[in-house]
Amino acid sequence: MGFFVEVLLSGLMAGVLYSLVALGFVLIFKASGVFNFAQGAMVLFAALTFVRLLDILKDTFAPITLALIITIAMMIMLAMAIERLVLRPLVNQPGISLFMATLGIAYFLDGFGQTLWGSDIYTLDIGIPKGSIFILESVFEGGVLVAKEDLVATVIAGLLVVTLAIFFQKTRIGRALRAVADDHQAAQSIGIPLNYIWVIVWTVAGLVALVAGVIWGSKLGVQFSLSLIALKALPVLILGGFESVLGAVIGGLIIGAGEKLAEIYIGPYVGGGIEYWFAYMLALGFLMFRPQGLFGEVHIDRV
Amino acid sequence: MNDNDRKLGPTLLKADNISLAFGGVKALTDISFEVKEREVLAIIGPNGAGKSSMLNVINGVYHPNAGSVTYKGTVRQQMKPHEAAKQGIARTFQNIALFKGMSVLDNIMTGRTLKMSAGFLAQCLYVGRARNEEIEHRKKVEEIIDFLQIQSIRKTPVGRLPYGLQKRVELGRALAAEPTLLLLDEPMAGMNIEEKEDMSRFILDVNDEFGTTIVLIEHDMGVVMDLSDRIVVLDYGKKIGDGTPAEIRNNKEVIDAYLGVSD
Amino acid sequence: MFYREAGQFKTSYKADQAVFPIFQDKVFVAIWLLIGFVVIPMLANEYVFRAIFIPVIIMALAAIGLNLLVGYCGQVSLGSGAFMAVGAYAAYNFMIRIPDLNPLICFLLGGLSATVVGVIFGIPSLRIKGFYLAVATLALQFFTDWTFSRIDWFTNYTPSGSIAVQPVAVWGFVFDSPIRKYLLCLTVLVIFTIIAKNLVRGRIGRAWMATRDMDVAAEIIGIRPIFAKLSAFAVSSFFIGVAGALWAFVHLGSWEPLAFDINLSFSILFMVIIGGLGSIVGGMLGAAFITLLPLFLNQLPIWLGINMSTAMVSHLEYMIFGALIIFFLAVEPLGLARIWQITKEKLRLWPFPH
Amino acid sequence: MLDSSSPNPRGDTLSSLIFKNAANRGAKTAIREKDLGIWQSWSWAEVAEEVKLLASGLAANGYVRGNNLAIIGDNRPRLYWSFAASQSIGGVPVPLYQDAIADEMIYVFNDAEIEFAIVEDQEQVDKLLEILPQCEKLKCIIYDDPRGMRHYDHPAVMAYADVRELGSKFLTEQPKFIEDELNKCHTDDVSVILYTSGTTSKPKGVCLTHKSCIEVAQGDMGFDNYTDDGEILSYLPMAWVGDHLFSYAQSIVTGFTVNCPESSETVMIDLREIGPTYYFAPPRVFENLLTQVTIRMEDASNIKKWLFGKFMGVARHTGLDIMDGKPVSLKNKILYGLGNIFVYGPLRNNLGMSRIKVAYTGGAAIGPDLYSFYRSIGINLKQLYGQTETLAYVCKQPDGDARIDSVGTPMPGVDIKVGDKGEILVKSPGLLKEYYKNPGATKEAITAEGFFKTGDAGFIDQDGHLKIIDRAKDVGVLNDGTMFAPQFLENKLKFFPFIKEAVCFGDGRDAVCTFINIEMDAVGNWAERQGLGYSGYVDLAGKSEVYALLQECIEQVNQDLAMEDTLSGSQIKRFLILHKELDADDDELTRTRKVRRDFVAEKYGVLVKALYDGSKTCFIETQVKFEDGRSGTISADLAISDAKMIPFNQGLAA
Repeated sequence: MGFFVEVLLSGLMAGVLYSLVALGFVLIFKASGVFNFAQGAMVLFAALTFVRLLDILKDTFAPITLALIITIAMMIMLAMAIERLVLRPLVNQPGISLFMATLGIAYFLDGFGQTLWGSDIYTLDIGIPKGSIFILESVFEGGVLVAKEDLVATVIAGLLVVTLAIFFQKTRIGRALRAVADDHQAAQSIGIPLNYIWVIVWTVAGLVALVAGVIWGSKLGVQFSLSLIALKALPVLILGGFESVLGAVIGGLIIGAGEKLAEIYIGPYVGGGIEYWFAYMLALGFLMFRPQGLFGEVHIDRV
Repeated sequence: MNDNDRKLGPTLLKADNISLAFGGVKALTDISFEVKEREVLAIIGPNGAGKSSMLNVINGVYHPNAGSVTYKGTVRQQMKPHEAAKQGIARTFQNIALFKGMSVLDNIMTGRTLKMSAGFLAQCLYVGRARNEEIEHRKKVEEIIDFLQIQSIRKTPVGRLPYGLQKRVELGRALAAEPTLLLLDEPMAGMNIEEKEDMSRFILDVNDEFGTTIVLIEHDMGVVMDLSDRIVVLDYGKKIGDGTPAEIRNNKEVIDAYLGVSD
Repeated sequence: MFYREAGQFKTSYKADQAVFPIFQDKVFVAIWLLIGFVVIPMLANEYVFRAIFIPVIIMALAAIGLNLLVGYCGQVSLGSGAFMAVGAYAAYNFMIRIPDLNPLICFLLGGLSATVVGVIFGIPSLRIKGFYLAVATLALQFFTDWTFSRIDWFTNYTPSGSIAVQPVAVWGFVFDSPIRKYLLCLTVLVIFTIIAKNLVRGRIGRAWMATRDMDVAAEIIGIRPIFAKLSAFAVSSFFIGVAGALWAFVHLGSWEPLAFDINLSFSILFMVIIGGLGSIVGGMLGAAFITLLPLFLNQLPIWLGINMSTAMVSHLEYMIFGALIIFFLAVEPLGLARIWQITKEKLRLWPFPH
Repeated sequence: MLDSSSPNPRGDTLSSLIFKNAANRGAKTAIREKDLGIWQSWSWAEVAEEVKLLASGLAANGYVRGNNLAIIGDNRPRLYWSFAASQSIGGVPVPLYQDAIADEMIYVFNDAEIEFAIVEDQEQVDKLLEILPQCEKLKCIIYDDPRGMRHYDHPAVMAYADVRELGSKFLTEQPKFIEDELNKCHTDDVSVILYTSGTTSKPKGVCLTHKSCIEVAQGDMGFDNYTDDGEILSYLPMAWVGDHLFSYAQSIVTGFTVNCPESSETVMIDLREIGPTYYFAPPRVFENLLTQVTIRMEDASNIKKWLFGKFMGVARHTGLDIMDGKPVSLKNKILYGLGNIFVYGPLRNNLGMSRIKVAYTGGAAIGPDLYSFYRSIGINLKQLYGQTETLAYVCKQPDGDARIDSVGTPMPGVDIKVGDKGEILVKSPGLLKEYYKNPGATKEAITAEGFFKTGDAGFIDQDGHLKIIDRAKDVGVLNDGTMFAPQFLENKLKFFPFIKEAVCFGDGRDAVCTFINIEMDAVGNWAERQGLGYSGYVDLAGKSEVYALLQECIEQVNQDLAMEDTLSGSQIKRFLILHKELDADDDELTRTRKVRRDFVAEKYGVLVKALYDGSKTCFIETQVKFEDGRSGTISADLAISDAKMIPFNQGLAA
């Protein structure tokens, strides 16, 4: 039983990170209807920028803070550039074109990041404690082994999700973003410039990517494969619904836990490695019963 | 009008106590009416009265929560739209639902889908039945194009056409199926007087030349009174009137609910 | 400018519904066929066949296949790589497990296997739409990646997991030289193009397009969505599956599961989008563009005499590729086929602008 | 080729020639109609069969030798066959303009004692049923298109298909009937009666014989080398002599193919599809086409504009010579060849004129620019001259010797004299037999020596070319004795793309003044480019900018006039722009769109008065009929503007 909980917990903690990436998708999809495939590339780009800046600035008085500020600035610039160079020229194009454009962004960012910062594997250490501890010793015999960094990551991710939830529910900009999601024209008519909102959304998505990148990077090292975690986040999206922040969180947890458990308990019978696709199959099976995702809205076709 | 020499046939369609609700919101409550063969029946009522929902129930887009529809003597609770099409029910839509990426010709040609039967392999090779069928049905479609006088636009993508013509093409697509029952959802919405007159003529001609039974929703009372043999009035999902244009014009409840307030 | 349509009137529906009703277009197509089957084989060298013509042709086949699904039927799929893989591995298994089976039959059986998989994975399209469906098709991609690398039966228990095959031989004729391979692929492409064109201009094609443009209206007309969508998945996967078999047997010769990964899926989707949704010729143009662009970008520094590390070249290539995609989508979202169509229209109307 | 069952094709009547064609070139396409999206075709053999069936059907319904048959509708194969059907059993077809008003129709029906009418569709049937009470003899209305006719149970109305069916029954009973009837027809019999839309009097029925039709068609065929593989598009009214000669008689005699457009809206598309080899159009059509070309080129990219301008320049100085077969320098030949690839060829193609061997215009004067434009881009456009009464067979421009200021040389068999007041007198194989039941008019029109008085003033120059100045009766004098040829001035004005119609006054007055109708398309386009907003025709016509534009045009005409001795005194002094388009429905134009000058002068008397009394503006209210038959009034305050007049022979200096 302890082992099961241990697997479950590690799955859930991985799931939190999936949620984080999925959150970036959701934000952008909600506000602009763009299915942003470049979210993974943004994670890589943010992490790469941050880790390399950290290296460059290591002799200054506050390397982490400085690197963070500069990285954030870069993510804002990136959001602005995307709004100006991609979204604006492509406004009113069908969703598939915009999706393809984000694939273009992904290619560009992957190339750009590595051209700028190199393509080696960089270790990222921002003081997140390493090592593992036993928890819940009182409940299970022998307790449950968890990695400290996973715990920290979970806490950070959790905080970020709460922050975003508050941001969306309580702040003026957050409400504006929701208005955009509901009705572009209505949003414009209440005087919120759409372009401005796009920049904000992409910036926020960039910051989420930065957090995800830093956490994953410190765990696995900053490397090209970070770009691929976007693919991990996709099943989370179909499970949770493209437009639901809560869905992204819960979907991430389900996927994270599900694939770990499946790998451990089913994997051995079919040759292992099912982590690779299990999330998708889980999501797909789920979709067949709830096509709009966990928290998506049912659309009635009016004719 | 040639009402006098037109013989209405037996009942083609009968709606019995239809009720429909969307998540607690009642769209239709206990609606019953019948349509005779070769009749032109108009359904009128203010916006949100449930007119479109009624059409959607008839051709199977919505499934009523209670009640049944009897069509050609067969009672049914539920039916898929494509099954309705097979039974000879065709319709047009309030907001034009043409296939934007296709030409006028192809749009109307889709209306003949159910009449085509060439096998897959023949279609791959475009030989035998597949090709003969295309030609045979093209001829039918051309007759409709001729009927609706849209010869000059037959190869134009429908997206490029003005609104009035799109409505006409949509009617053409519905006619292509050679329907027994034609449902028209606001066929004249957004048209100018001239276009309305044309469309009215087409509708009467369809009824007259092909003997098609027509159920239509329309807001323009002048048009409704001219076109229809009988009128059903809905208000807030309930039927408040059913009779000839003359009867409806003098129905107090209808006047209060609808005619009085609208033009 | 070159069109002289006055006097080209049609006295039968057969002539009016011809694929190329205009005489000049017929000539134009004939010239292209002549170039493809006679001129190129006379002029091109082995490298050009191997690096350019063969991959472009096979990819064009795959792109046409995907375009049937995405462009004509409106169902977005990110699983083309998987269908190619199914086609390739199935063809391989038919070949090694049924002795003396004609390789061309094996390719077709490979395509049919892809069809079966395509129909199964097309079932979700009946319930889900748009990007949900696109992501769902990724499931197939990952599932096949895993299947062919983890289930050794499919690779006939080769220790490395990679497969190597002999040159294709049909009735004693061996397609071993690039020029022979080229002609084989071109012939397949021509045949499949004709089939694709026949399908899209007939009832099935109209059913697909109707489903794409307005599925509710299509159903009310009597087009069953299950039929339209699954048939699109079936035909599309068949095309892609055959392309996969050709890719593996004719182009690669030896391959491992990675050859059909998600990047291939994206590439084919790019071909369709850049080439032009809902256009057969678009698939070909897109395939040529997306296949040649990296080659071109790769060669550019050499031509310009700039010394650069390969990593750097590869990164720059990514950047430029990405930027070009965006640029393209912004300039002509309807793709190369649209540009082609506009050019043709301009030539027909010349000297008038409209 | 003759089989025993087919009537003996003697070949001296039009109807028998059809059967001869059926025997000689039976499989060749005789006629096509764009219907249901494609060009439905009938071979000569099929046409002969159809004619036979229809003729028998008519006979079965009581149509007998000597009956006239009214034919009303667009150009349709079955209506053309009606001509032949009636002719083959000794009847006479009488085509009517389908847009003729009820009074005109009633007049013709009664004048020609019409009992049978074949019409195109419901619209015509309704029209005839409406006038039926006033047409004493009319007893049978046959319609071609059954659309909407389901509930017509009027005893006089029957379907073409039913008549044909009846005919086939009739034929089984009397298989030799048609043959016998054909043999009874004589080449000197009247083959058709074409009613002229008189500008002043009631319409007169011009009786033409088989013989004249056949001889004229043969003359034309020899003159311009028509062959039986030619194609023409028949889109002009069937009641008009040009169409009857060209689409009916000529087709039968030569054996070329007639193509009927799908509808009046699709004529230009159909023209492009067919790409006729022989083409006839009044100057108005050529003018509209050129206007379209100009307007469409306005929006072209600069490169295209440059290319177009450049090569049109080449065409201007070389094209005419090439068309006329004159020697041209090698450089110009090459330039013209390039132009042919880049501009003229595509242009001809877009106009549907790539295959044209010869194109004609006539019926009105054609502007020199217009005329040379078409000739210079390689379209062999020629003028011809003729009237209904001469079966349009008087003069044609010969190949290689086409001049803008002449209507060509006399056709074979034509004799021309110049009479009083310069009136042209013609003796032609196409000369009418008589005016139907109107010996007085016949006598008045034909001199004792057998010459027809054309009513046109003109002269024959030293090269034998005929030049027309004006209607003889219209030529007038100003108070100072200067000669005033109104139509000549009006034509000069109408050559400007901005001017649709002009009406000049001056006879018996001190100076020339004119009404102008603007060409809405061209002026509207011009206004848009100037950034000039307008709400409609009346508004646009009243704009001072438009007045200024037209003043320029008029002053240019004055400049031209100043160059010519006799006409320099008749320069235009004042003008106004009319607030409405002159319209045949308001009787201001004839059905062939000629201005009824006297009627207009009377109707707009106030305006004419204002032109001459020096007023700056004038208020006018006019009754108009709309297309749907309703009528209403439009009113406007019209401005009157002065134009600069140029002294004689200073035209160049100015």
